[in-house]
Amino acid sequence: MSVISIRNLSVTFPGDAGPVQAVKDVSFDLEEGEILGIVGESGSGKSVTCRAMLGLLPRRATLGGRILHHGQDLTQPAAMQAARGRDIAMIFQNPASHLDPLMTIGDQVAEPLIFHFGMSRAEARAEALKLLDAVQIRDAAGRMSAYPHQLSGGMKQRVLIATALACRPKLLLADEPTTALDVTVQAEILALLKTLNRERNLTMALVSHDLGVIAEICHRVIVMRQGEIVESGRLRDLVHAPKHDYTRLLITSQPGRLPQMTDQRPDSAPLIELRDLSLHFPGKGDKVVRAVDGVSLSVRQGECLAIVGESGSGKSTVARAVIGLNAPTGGDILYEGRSVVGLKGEALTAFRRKVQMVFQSPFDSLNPRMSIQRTIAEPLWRHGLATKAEAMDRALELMDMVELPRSLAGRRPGMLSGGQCQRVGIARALALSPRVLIADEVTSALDVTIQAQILKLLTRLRKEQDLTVIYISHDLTVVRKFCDRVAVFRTGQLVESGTTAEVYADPKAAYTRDLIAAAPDLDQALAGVT
Amino acid sequence: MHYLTFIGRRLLHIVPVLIGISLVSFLLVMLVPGDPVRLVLGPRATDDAVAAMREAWGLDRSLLSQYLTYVGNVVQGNLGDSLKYRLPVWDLIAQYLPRTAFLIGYVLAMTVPVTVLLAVTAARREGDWPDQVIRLLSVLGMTIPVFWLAVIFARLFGIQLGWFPVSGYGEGFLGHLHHLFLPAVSTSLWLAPVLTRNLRGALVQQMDADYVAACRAKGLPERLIFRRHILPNSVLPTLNLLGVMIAFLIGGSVVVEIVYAVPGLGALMIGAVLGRDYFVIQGLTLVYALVTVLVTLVIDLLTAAIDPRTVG
Amino acid sequence: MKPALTRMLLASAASLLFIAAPALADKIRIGSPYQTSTLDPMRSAAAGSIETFGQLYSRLLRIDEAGQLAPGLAETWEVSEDGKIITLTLRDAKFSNGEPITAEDVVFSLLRVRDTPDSAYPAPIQTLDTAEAVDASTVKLTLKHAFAPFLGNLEVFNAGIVSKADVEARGEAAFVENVVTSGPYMVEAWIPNDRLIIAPNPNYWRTGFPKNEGAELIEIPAATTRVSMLLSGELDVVRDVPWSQVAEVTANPGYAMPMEPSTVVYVGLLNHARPPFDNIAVRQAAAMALDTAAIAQAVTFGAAKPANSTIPNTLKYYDPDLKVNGFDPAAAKAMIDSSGYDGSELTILVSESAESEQQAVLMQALWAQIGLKAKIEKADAGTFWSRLTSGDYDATPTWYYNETTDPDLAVRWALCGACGNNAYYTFYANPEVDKLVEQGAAELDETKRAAIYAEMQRITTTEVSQIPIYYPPFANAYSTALHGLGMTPALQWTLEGATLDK
Amino acid sequence: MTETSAINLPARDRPRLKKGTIELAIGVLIVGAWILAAAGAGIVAPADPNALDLAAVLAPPGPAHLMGTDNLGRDILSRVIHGARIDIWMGFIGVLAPLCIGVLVGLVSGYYGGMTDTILMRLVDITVAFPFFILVIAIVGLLGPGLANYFVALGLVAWVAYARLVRAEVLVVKRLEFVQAAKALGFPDRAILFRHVLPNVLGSITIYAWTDAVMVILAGASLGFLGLGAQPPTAEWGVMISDGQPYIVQAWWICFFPGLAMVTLSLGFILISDGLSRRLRVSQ
Repeated sequence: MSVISIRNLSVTFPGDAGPVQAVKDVSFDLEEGEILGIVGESGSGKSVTCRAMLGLLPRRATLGGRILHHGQDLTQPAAMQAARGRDIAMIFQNPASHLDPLMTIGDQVAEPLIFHFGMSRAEARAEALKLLDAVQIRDAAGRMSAYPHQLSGGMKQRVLIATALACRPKLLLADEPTTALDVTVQAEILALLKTLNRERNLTMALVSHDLGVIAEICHRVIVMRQGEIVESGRLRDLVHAPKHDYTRLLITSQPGRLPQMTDQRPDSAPLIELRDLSLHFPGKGDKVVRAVDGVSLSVRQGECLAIVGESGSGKSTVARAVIGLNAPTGGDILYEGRSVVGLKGEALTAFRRKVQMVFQSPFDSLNPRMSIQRTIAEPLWRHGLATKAEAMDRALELMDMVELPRSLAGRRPGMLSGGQCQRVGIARALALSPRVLIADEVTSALDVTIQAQILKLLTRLRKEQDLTVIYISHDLTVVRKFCDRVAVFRTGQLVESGTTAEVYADPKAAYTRDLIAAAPDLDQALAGVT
Repeated sequence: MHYLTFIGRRLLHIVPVLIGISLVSFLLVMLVPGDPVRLVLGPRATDDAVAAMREAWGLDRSLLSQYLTYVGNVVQGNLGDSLKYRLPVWDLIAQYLPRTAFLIGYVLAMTVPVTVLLAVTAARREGDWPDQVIRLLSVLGMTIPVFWLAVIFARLFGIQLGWFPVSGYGEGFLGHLHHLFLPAVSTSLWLAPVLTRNLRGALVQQMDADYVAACRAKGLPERLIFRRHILPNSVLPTLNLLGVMIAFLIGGSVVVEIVYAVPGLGALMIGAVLGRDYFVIQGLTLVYALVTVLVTLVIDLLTAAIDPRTVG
Repeated sequence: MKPALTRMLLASAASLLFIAAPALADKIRIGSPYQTSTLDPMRSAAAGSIETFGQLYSRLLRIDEAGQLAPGLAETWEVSEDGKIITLTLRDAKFSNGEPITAEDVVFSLLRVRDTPDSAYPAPIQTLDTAEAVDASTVKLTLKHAFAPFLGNLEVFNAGIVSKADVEARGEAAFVENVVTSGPYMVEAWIPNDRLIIAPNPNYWRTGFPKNEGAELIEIPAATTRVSMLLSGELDVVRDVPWSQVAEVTANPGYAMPMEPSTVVYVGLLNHARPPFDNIAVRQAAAMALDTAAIAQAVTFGAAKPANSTIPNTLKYYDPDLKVNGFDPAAAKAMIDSSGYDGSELTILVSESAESEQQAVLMQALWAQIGLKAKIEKADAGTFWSRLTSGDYDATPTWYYNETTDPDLAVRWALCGACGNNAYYTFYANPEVDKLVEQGAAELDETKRAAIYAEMQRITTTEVSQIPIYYPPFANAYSTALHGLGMTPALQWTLEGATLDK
Repeated sequence: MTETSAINLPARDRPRLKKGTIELAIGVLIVGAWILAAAGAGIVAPADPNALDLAAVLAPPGPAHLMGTDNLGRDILSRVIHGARIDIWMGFIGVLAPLCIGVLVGLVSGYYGGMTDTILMRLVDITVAFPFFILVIAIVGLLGPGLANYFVALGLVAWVAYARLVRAEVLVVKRLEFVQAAKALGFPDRAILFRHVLPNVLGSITIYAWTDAVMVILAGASLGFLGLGAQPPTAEWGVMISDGQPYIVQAWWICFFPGLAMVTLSLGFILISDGLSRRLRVSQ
């Protein structure tokens, strides 16, 4: 019996250049007790479809088709108002912004109970406490009067889940619920969702860009692209016999299925050495935040070293210290055997030409008010390596190198896709012909298909330019394919390091084992779930 | 506990500000041309008389020595005597502070409910005609000079219709309300639009916030979401602006004080500035600054009470 | 319990609302732009305070309704043959605190004005040599030399009698709280920068006066507000109705504007100390370029009379027939062209009053027609006075008034280069005029005096010590419910004789 | 700005409605018309704004004088048109001077932080503690009336708002990766501040500046009312309104038309500000 039936759903937004159809004629059913995965890249309409099911689209959107739930058409406001919160609930990608910052979490969880079931505040709070327990929040009683900003990301997502479950809904819509979370937390949340599905017979729709995540818990999957469903069916069938080209591309782009891109050079000399490096910052009150604490590590000439860890592990801070954006509070950083800590003036400028960085966010890492050609050219003339005109010419060559069409030269970042922006970032970093390239989560904001392309590009450039790469990532599957050696960080400390093959084959630290286990992987999931 | 440390920190913060203010207010007055003595003694005063008075008041001493005397007195709570009235500055200020405070209180009592009503109406019907009308009115309200409006109001409601007095402070609470009605309305007509625009903007922005979508997903009705979630979150920036505006009004009320002949602190300040009554200017700027700092403090504390994130 | 509490709260709230107002209903409410800045008659010579002093402190003599000198605190007086000794006999009068007013008080009050270093205006009694209390009710004043205007000067605002005992005991505080007065009124409340409330002095020597319950002297700087308050019934009297609103007020049957003559004269001061106005030809051209009739018409709508002499037209010995440097733009242009004026721009300094500003604008336009280029610089009162006194200006339209109808103080202030104020800070200095000033003061014969002052007017007007513009009346508006209130040329309200219909 | 993850469309596809276009268009039209009138005042105005005609004082609006004449017989229409020069100039300089100071302070303070920030922000605290209008009155009152001194006062006082605004924005922008990238690339601070940070904080400053211009003009008019305004015979709207007040019954046109001019120009400014903010989706 289907809990919800979508019939010919279409969603249109008014846009600068006429209306934009975000969802086109989409139909599917959700059967009771199943977990349906909806997968697709950004802009595929998967989130819009999900939000439409709960009437959460902006007012300017126009809706076509029907959403049937127990004989009621939810495109009608009255029917929707009756169903949402009670029968259908939803959790969101960014738990931080989906909680009211001014209200205690106890009250937020209790709120739907008061409204839908007419409970008193005390009753509702008692129930809320049970719910918080049910979503495995430690010290739930103590957390009742906490405010959202006092909780971690994973905790917030659990609170949102508790709120969604408050009225015992039949259907839970989950819109990228783990994308903003660390892998280990992601694994826990996914496990929680799975438990809820099993124990409460809760029907779910899980929207995600990550097939690995879908594979962990979903029974059935819909693949969306450009507002349309391109393919649907059981995941196993889909993976083994994709019918649509796009599905095929999606599957081959899965990190686990990427070709091995490592380039082992075990005997090269160390290029960069971290010696007992510490970065401590003053925190709230008298506390000290030990962002990096006594780390010793060396990066060898020509290798690709991965620095892996979850948020707060200090992996980005280390990278920023290497490049001189953060000053160490202890220890030393050596480049070719010479300390680069506290460099100033000419020496610093010279060092910066040697070590460059590519950043995480494709859009934020480019000045939105500067054309990409200027962006790429700027380092050249600012460092006095070329005149402005020469630099602009050289920028075009660099664009060729990162496979960007020259026709984009005059555009600003806002008019480019994420993948193109990331290529601009790489071209800019390479403009000074550095010897070391630090890549900080460069693919984490990109779709998997684009991620595969960028990794391929980096591999090629690494060979051509003889680059040493420090690759910072939370994604162990990517690291396994791409990096020669790996260093695992946790709360500012180095947990383990070694060649990628060794570490993956035989992780020494428990934490490393947890990380590897938690990483979602399509094939492992398929093997496990069956 | 956190809250107390927060207050303590804010209070400590005030000290250097006050020292800076005393110095600025002193220099402002002393370094500028114009002779207070001539204005006090009247045009017919002889040059000898002028010189004698300058000496008597220590105006011929060095700037530093004058500043030190001034600070010394202020620390003992003595703001000095008015050159013009030969009365303690504090007495003059104490006489007018309640009037200005009452006027501002009146203005706020008039403005805040109207602001909330208009902003909420506009935000809830964003883009519809009530929103358009409210936005247009608020733009108009912001562009009309207060003194012009005041003159017209005095003519219309005071003389033609005879509904309200055009001057004075009145006697007793009701008398104050009656006499200050026109000044308060004239000020409100300018203040309400400023606040309404701000609050409406915040409401509209918050209505798109993610937590609102989450509330809708919980199935809460719009009215409840608005009252319990959107409004508290939107009020913060407007509260801040209100603080700025109160501080502005303490001095900015001078125009209505003059048009409606309700001498308050503003009128005292104008008189002192034009009369070069040094010690009154200094005393007033200090008091103004102190009030501003206190208003800001109160607003900060209110903000902290509403928003747990501020205290940390 | 609860209702009782509520009732109690309500009752206390109500009592707060209706705190009994002091009974001000019967007071005459006078609105004026001028402020009372002090209650000490010695301390100020500025308009506002001047009016106040007159109501609080009796002088030895007073000006009666006909404008003649009449007995004040002094019942009789005698002047010696040579004019140097004046003996006055005091009447039996009391201060507001019930203490008798004695010759000691008189001597103390006069010498205080003359001798205190920062006394605002000692000029009127500068010729006083000694003052002596012969007995409790007889005062003997000895002058340095014969001085015709002296008796008149004893009526001036700062010659009011204060209590010696009280002032010596309390010092400046004597003029702040519980002020002891000798005039028709005493202080009920003084709210600086707002108003002075006065009540009848029960011990006032003129029996039957004051005829009213007192007055509120309310300070209202904004002219339109004063008029609005009058029209809405919040004032009974308004001082300085803007000329533009005179028609509006007089059109209303409830108000009268008698346009009492004043001793005010508007003059264009010229700075003789620097070019171009150090050149008499330029000054004369500047004077002849000004169409004073048109200026009077435009600014005062014809209320003021164009001026022909350097002194006010209400003063004794004013010469109405003097006709020099009359309006003649063609001649003025010719004079400018041949004067050697280099065409450089001059500065018209103006204080922030609408009337002066308009005069400045007209002055600028009329001068432009003869090729005299000027720019206007507006300054607030503080800056205006420091620039004026230091001679940092070329021309400025401004005004002065005279405390008495005798021209002595006026010419010392405005024309005399050797009397301490550089001829109203024009730096005009003609030794002949200076000599005439002293002669006029010492001369006791009326006809001879008249000739001296006529000569003085002729010389200064011809030499353009300053440009006379117009003689305005007082633009005071009175409610028709008021009777007997007016303003004397010496800026004194005839308040004690006024009555207010209920 | 709160982080909104509303719908996962790439930025360029996010439905950016041309909200605010109408406001912007009307605003630009009004302000443009005034600027044109001001620029061509010599041609547009029918008469010399300062030419006196004592034979035609207080003439009501009519064919000879479309907006009537004032008490000195000056043509109001010409004075209003020439007044546009003064008032637009006033709005322009009155905003630009504090804007430049404020932006500089805000940039330096926000970007460098630390001791520089502490000192500058303490200075801001002190300036803020003086009520704005009072300080302007004090400075203008003490230095003497006139536009120049008004600008001095604004420059001394009004920069604070810009400094705070810019600092707050810089604190956000400087964490953005493109600024980090510029640092990592070894660009000099000046280049980072002016080429990378500044252009990205200009949006909200522009929006504020347009509204601020209205404040500047209105506060200037109030100064005129208090006798501290432009020097006579300058045709400045605020002074014209305040000089015309006594004639409000006898000759309403003297203060009505300059008042209307001030309201329309301000309206134009605010509409531009509104339109911009709605287009850039920044709240006021």
